[in-house]
Order: sequence, then structure tokens, then C-alpha cells
Amino acid sequence: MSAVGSLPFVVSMLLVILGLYALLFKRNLIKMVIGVSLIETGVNLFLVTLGYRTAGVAPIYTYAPATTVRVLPTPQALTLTSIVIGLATTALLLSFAVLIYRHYGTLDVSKIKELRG
Amino acid sequence: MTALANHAPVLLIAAPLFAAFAAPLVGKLGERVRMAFTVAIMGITGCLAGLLAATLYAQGAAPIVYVLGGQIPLPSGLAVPIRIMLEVDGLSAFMVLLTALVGIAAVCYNISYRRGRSGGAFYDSLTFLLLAGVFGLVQTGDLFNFFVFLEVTSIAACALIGFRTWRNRSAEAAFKVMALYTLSGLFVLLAVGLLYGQHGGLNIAYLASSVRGAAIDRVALALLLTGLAMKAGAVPMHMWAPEAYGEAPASAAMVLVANSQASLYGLFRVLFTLYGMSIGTTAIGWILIVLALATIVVGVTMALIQKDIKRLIAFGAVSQIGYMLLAVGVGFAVLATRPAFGLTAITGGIFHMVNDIACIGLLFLGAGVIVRASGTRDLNAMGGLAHDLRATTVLFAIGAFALAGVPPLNGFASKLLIYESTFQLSPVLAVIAVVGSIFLLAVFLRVFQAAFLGPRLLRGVTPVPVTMTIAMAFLAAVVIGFGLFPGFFIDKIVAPAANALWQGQSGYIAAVMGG
Amino acid sequence: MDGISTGFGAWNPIAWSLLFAGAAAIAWGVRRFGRRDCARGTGQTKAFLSGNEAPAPEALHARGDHLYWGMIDGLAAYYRRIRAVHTGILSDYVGWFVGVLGVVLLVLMLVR
Amino acid sequence: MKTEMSVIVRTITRCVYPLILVFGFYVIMHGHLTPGGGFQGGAVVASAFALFLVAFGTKALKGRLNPHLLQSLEEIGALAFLGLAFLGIGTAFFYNILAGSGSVFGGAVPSGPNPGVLNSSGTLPFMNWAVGLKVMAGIACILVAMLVGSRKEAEE
Amino acid sequence: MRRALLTAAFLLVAAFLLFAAAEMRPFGEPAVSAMDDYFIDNAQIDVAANNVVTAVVFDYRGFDTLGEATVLFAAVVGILAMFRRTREDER
Repeated sequence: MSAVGSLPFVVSMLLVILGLYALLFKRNLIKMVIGVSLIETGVNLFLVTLGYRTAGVAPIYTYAPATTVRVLPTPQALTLTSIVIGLATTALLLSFAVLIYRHYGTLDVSKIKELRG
Repeated sequence: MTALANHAPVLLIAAPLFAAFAAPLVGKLGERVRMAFTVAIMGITGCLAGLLAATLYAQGAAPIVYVLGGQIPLPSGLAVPIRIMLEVDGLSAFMVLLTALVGIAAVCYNISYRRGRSGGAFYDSLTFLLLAGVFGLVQTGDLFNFFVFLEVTSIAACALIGFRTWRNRSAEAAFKVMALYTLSGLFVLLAVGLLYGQHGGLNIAYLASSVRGAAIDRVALALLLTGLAMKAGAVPMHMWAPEAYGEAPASAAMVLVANSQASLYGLFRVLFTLYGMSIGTTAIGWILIVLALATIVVGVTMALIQKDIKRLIAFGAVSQIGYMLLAVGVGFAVLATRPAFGLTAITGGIFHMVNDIACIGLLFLGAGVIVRASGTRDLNAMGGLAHDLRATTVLFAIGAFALAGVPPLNGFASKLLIYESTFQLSPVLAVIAVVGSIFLLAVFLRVFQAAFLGPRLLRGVTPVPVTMTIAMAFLAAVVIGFGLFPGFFIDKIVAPAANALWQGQSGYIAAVMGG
Repeated sequence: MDGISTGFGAWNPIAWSLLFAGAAAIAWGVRRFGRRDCARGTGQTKAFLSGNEAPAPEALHARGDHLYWGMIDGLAAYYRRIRAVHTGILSDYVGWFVGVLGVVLLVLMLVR
Repeated sequence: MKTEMSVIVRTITRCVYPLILVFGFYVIMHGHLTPGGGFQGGAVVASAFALFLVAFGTKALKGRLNPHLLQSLEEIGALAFLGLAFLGIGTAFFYNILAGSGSVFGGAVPSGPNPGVLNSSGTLPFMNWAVGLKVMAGIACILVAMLVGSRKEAEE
Repeated sequence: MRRALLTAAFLLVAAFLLFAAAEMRPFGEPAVSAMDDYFIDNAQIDVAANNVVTAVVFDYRGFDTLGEATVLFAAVVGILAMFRRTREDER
């Protein structure tokens, strides 16, 4: 029985909730992008914490210690994938923000509402 | 031939990917070469889709399983599949055919739609990326792989929405849609993580065999359901849809509708195959029904007051998503007792998918022609276009009336199935669906009167290139064919898909897990 | 003959089309009895606006906003609300998503 | 407007730039033995490009990093990755045809902890190189495009 | 009013997410790990790779990596298209 229970999962969920808060209550596009990447970070942290085994070492055999407990490799692969996806998403969002600033001259989300009704 | 048929599922994804990767390089050889290249690859993809569907229908109900990087789905002595698999059953084959249809029309339309415009190679590349993403989305049998393809479609779609960089509205729509797509994708990923943490696997069939409806499974289902419903554009999470469809170039808007339907497919796959009966089906079915009714009503009423023609058609597309949700929701609500009308409802919903994509695609392409020819999107500034765009007038009329469910066109056939099956669950549903159709007919009569009829108001209307007319005629032929011979197409392609949802779960699991 | 039966009713587009064609033929036949030379070239084909000079046809075209204004006006209260919902603000979109997610979570937790 | 940073930063950049490149290529090359791989190494190399841009500004880009060349490199990397996946089409897409086949990178490895055999694990090193090329070119391309794009509208 | 509803929904979702996280099996003790144990035991035999994570990324789950490379490619193409030079006549 591990000492921390499921605390790490709760902490990563807290990151997700913080990002959701930024998306809901912040009015600046850049801050909303930060919120999106906060959610991303929280989800990645959640995935990678899923893979930990108590007292485990990285599943790499090069000069590996003799212990036989190794952490799960799949969550690390999934996290790698989702990190790169997050990079691409953030880059595209930021370039859209640049275009929006070029056209509207503002980053206030409550002023960027030509498409409505 | 048989080897080709064995590898058809993955080649169907790899061919558009190859086209997307190579299009900018080929584009350096000149525009005509790139056009020929895209047309050739799209033709190959269409043939592969037909081959895959024929193979599946030939071998009966059992799904095709393609293991990536291995031979057998399940190594001996193992309870969990270890490799990514593509699993193609009736519904997947149906969606593959639908996507191939859309792709052929879009590529044929692009030939002259994009000629002489800037960034043509980027446009082709993004279109093929979106198509490849949709092909992967509807074929994959692995939940994380599903998320990856969801993100592929999101990014390609948003780059296409913002493609007209000189329009400030395009950038606005692209940013909003990208943020919402990313949000839904991340919640789907969170659900995948929850399921992996509890069941130690990512394969849909394996998860379906081990999900029992514990608290975590319920949270994961809620995240998946809401995220995919938003990506499909269900009210009240639909607000991105009119902006996306309205601001994207015409051919891209058509593929975007196919993308929404692919996420709708993901929703059905999660509900029917992954969870099945493990959580109270009646409640979930009624959630879908409520969302669907709101979608129908809000979609048509908002379409009635729009002035921008593309935004108007976009709201029409939103309302049509409601019909599919309604039919399949009714089917899922009665999954426990399995009366006959449940299967009829699902059949109608699935059949309406292809009818909707044909009609909506035809309307979007027609709107693209109108905007290109008249130089305006404002319905109040148009009039008398029928004097100049004769072929477009006829084709647009076919699409509009078919979407509104005027017999003998295809929209009527699928909507009849939906009305008469939902009526047996509760008459209110059928009444609201019929009223929605009547409103939609009114909407498109308004568009037709305002844009095409009346005296010639716009001078110097540019003529329509022939390939754009060919693309629209292709879709119109589909509309009329499906309308005149609904029984044939339902027997051939729709019934397998509906059965895959209605009673295909055990077969889907057995194809991977054996037994 | 190709058709579909819903277990509740049936639909056969071919028969329907033949019926429609027959009806159209009858209508065309009836129309043929009419006189070609009726009111051609006379003033009867012009729009009669209580004796005033009819404006140019361009001015008479019923544009987009001219259709269904009565129904839209009747539904004004509904449209005021529904348009107020469609604020083009991204935060509100996210808010709708969060709201639906909360409701779905609640329902799924309550059902057995 | 000042486009490049102080002489200290530029000198340090000149010193560190090759080291970062070498480390990135090392991470890519040993991806199948040590922590890291194509993505990580490519990101490291791209970070060297980012440092270069920060230190010398966009003016220094003229003729050095041109976006079209980077984009072509990225497409070549993507196509190479797709082709490597196609190698195994005889058995199945993504089938590792070279692993344990005695040919290039076909060496077998002793099971359990070992010093590591560079000539092992089949197509993985090739895929690492393809993805590494793709990621370094892609991220550098993103950086240059966004920098030049925002700079352009700053001038307007 | 709207803001109150929004806050309520936000708190509800947050509570459910935290509840789900607290419901997870304890940290460091995977419930089912058959798939990952297979990777750890057979990566050196199947793929002949010392780095099991790389073996998973490029061999067992290589298709995900292809999709991920596709995502990056899509982002690059999209950004280049966003900042491309457009013609005057097409506006």
C-alpha cells in the first residue's frame, strides 16, 4: 500500500481545473491559450502518473540496475505523443491569435464577436 | 488483389497521408501537375474504399481486423491486445464510403475552385490531411489512436477555416473552433486515461469486454459523450459550427460536415460498442434525444433569420445533425427491450447521414459558386442569378428540396424512417421532427427566391468552371439515385451498419478477443 | 418495384414518381385548352397598383429580408432570447460545454 | 529598433550552439538505447535554432534558415517515416522487418541489463532519424514563420 | 444570474473530476498491467531494443507516432498557410 493513496491523480486533476477556470473567466486570448495548455499539462501529468510502480525504474535495459520492478512504458509513450500534439495545437492557436490581433487590434475575447446571432 | 484487399484498411489511411506529405513537393513542379496528382490519389483512395466495403460485405457480418505491425490480434496466453488495430465493421465501412464520396467531390471541385489562388499546395495538403484523419477516425479500433486522429482532423480543419487570412472573421472563427476542438479532444484524452488506468488496455474491444459501469467508467463516459457531442455540433454546444462551416472555403466546409459526422460515429461507437448495456441505456438515450430536439429546433429557427448565405446553410447543417442524434438516441433508449422500431430508427439515422452529406455538400458547393460568381454573401444583395447560373440553379434546387425532405428525393426516404420510428416511442418527437423539416423547406425557399429568382440584379456575373459543375452534378446524381432506389441502398450498405450498432457488440469483441 | 417499409408505413418512390408524372400530364392537358392570345400585349399583364405607374422590376424583387417577416415578427420574443444566447464570445461557448458536461455527469451518476 | 542581443549573449550562443546540435544528434542516434529518441533530439536541435534566433534576431536569417527549405526537409522526413512504415507491408504495416535479421541494425541484444548494442532494433534507428529530421525542421519552420509573420505586421 | 449558473456548473464539474481522481486505484499500484508487462519482458526479443519506451513508441504503437507526426506536419502547413503572401486579386 503506497503512502500517498491517489493524491497524484488529484493534483493533476487540479491542474486541469485551473486551466478550465482560465478558459472560463479570463478575457485575454493569450491567457486562454495558457489555460488550454494548462489542461494539456494536467492531462499529460495524469497519464504519466498512471504508469508509476512503487520503487520502479525506467524501462530501459542499458546499464540498468538489477532491480526487476520497472514502471509501465505505455503511459510514457502516450504522454510523448500527446505532448507533441499539444505543441502543435498551441503553436496554431498562437498564430491565430497573431492574425486576430492584426485584424482587430485587440486580444480581448469579449470584443472579438463579429460572428454572432 | 486479395493482398490489396487485406491491406485496404491501412492503405486507405496511408494514401491520403502520402498525398498530403507530397503535395507541397509536387506543387513545386507546377499547379497542373499537383492537380493531376491529387486527382489520381483521390481516385486510388475511392477505389480502395469500394474494395474494402466489398470485401466486408462479401464476408458477412464479421468485422475485418487489421493488426498494425503484427499478424495475430491476441498473442497466445495474453488477455490484452498489445498492438494497435484497425477494426472495420458495417458502420465503419459505411462511413468510409461516405468519406470517399465527399473526398472525390471536394477534389474535383478544387481543381478550378483553387486555380490561381495563393497557397494551393497548402490547401490540397490540408484537405488530404483532413480526409486521412476522418478515414482513421472511422476505422481505428484503439481508443488512444482515436484521440490522435481526432486531433489530426481538428488541426487540419482549423487551418482550413482560417485559410482566407485576409478576412478578419476567418481568423476569429479559426481561433474559437480550435480552442473548442482542443478542449473536447483533451477531455476525450482524459477519459482515455481514466479507462486505461482502470482496465490497463486501450483497445476498444478489450475495454468493451471489461467495462462494468463503475463510477470511473461513468465519468469517462460523460467526458467522451460531451466531448464528441460538441465536436459533432449538438445544441447548445453548436455555436462553433456555423462559424466553421460559414467561414471555411466551400469544399472545405463540405469535408468539415463529414468530420462532424465522423465524431458522431465516434459517439455511436462509444455508446453502442464500448459501453453497450453496462450503464442505464434509457437515461443516456433520453440525453441524446433532448440534445437532438434542441439541435433541430434551434438550427432551423436560427437558419431562418440569417443574411449570410453560407452561415444560413451552416445552421441547416447543424439542424440535420439533430435528426441523426434523434434517431440513434431513440434506438439507444430502447436498446434494453429491443422492439422492432428501434432498428428502424437507427437505420433511418444512419441512412440520413449519407443523405445529409450529399445534400449539404451540394448546397455548400452551390453557395461557393454563388459567392464566387456574385462576389457577395449577403442574401439581400442577390437576385436573378438564375439568368446566368442555369445549371447551378437546378442543382441547388435539387439539394435544397432533398434536404428539406421533399419526395421523391433521398431526404424524404430517411426522414420517413425517422418519423415513423420515433413516433412509436413518443409522438412529440415525430411532431417536432416534421415541424423542423417544414421550417427547413421554408428556409430554402427563401434562399432560392432571394438568390436565383427575380430580375437580373447583378451585372458581370463570372461564369462557373466546368469541374465545379461536375462535382455538384456528381452529388446531385447521388441524391437522386438514393432517392429513387432507397430500398436497394438500405439493403446493401445501410442495413449492415445499423445491425453493427443494434446487435454487433458481441461480434466486435469476439473478432479481437476470440471466443 | 423498389421501396422501403418501415413496419408502420411504406414508401415507393418509383410508383410515386409515376403518379406525379401522370398528374402533371393531366394538368398539362388541361392547360392546353387555354387560349394563347389571351391578354398578350394588352395592359392586363402589367402590375396594377391602383392606377399608379408600376416601378421597375428590379425594385419589385422580393429580397431575402422580405420573406417571412411576419412569422419572424410573431416570434420576436423567441428570437430576441435565442440571438442573445449566440454571443460570439468564446468564454460563453466554453461555459455551455461545461454546463452540459455537469448535467451529463449528474445524470450518469444518478442512474443505476 | 534593436534586433539582436548583447555581445555576451551572442558570444555564448556561438560557443553553445554546436554543443547543443551535437547533443541533439546524440539523443537521436541513441534513441533505441538510452532515454530519448527522434522527438526529443529533434526538439533539442530546434531549441538550438531558437537560441540562434533569440540571440541574432531575424536579420541573421537571411540565407541561413529559409522556411521553404525547412518545409521541404520536414516533408522529406515525413515521407521517409511513411516509407519505413511501408517496409513491413509484406507482413503488416509498421512490421519491423529488420529486427533480428542479422542485416543492418539487425543485431540481437542479450536479454536483461546490458551495455547496449548500437547495431540493433531494426528500423527503429531509421525511424528515429526520420522523425528527428521532421521535428527539428518542423519546429524551426514554425519558429521562423511566426517570427517573420509577426515581424512583417509590426513593420506595416 | 448567468455568472452564478456558470460558477455552479464549473464547481460541479470540478467536484466530479476530483471525485474521479480520488476514486482511482492507489498511486504506484497498477490494477491491470498485462500489456505493459508484455512490453517489458518481450521488447528485447521482438524488437531487439534496449529502450522499451522507444520500442513501444515506434514499433508496438508506431501508428500513433505516425498520427503524431501528421499532427505536427498539419500544424506546420497550417502556420505557413496563415503567414503566406496572398494575392490582391483574390481578396
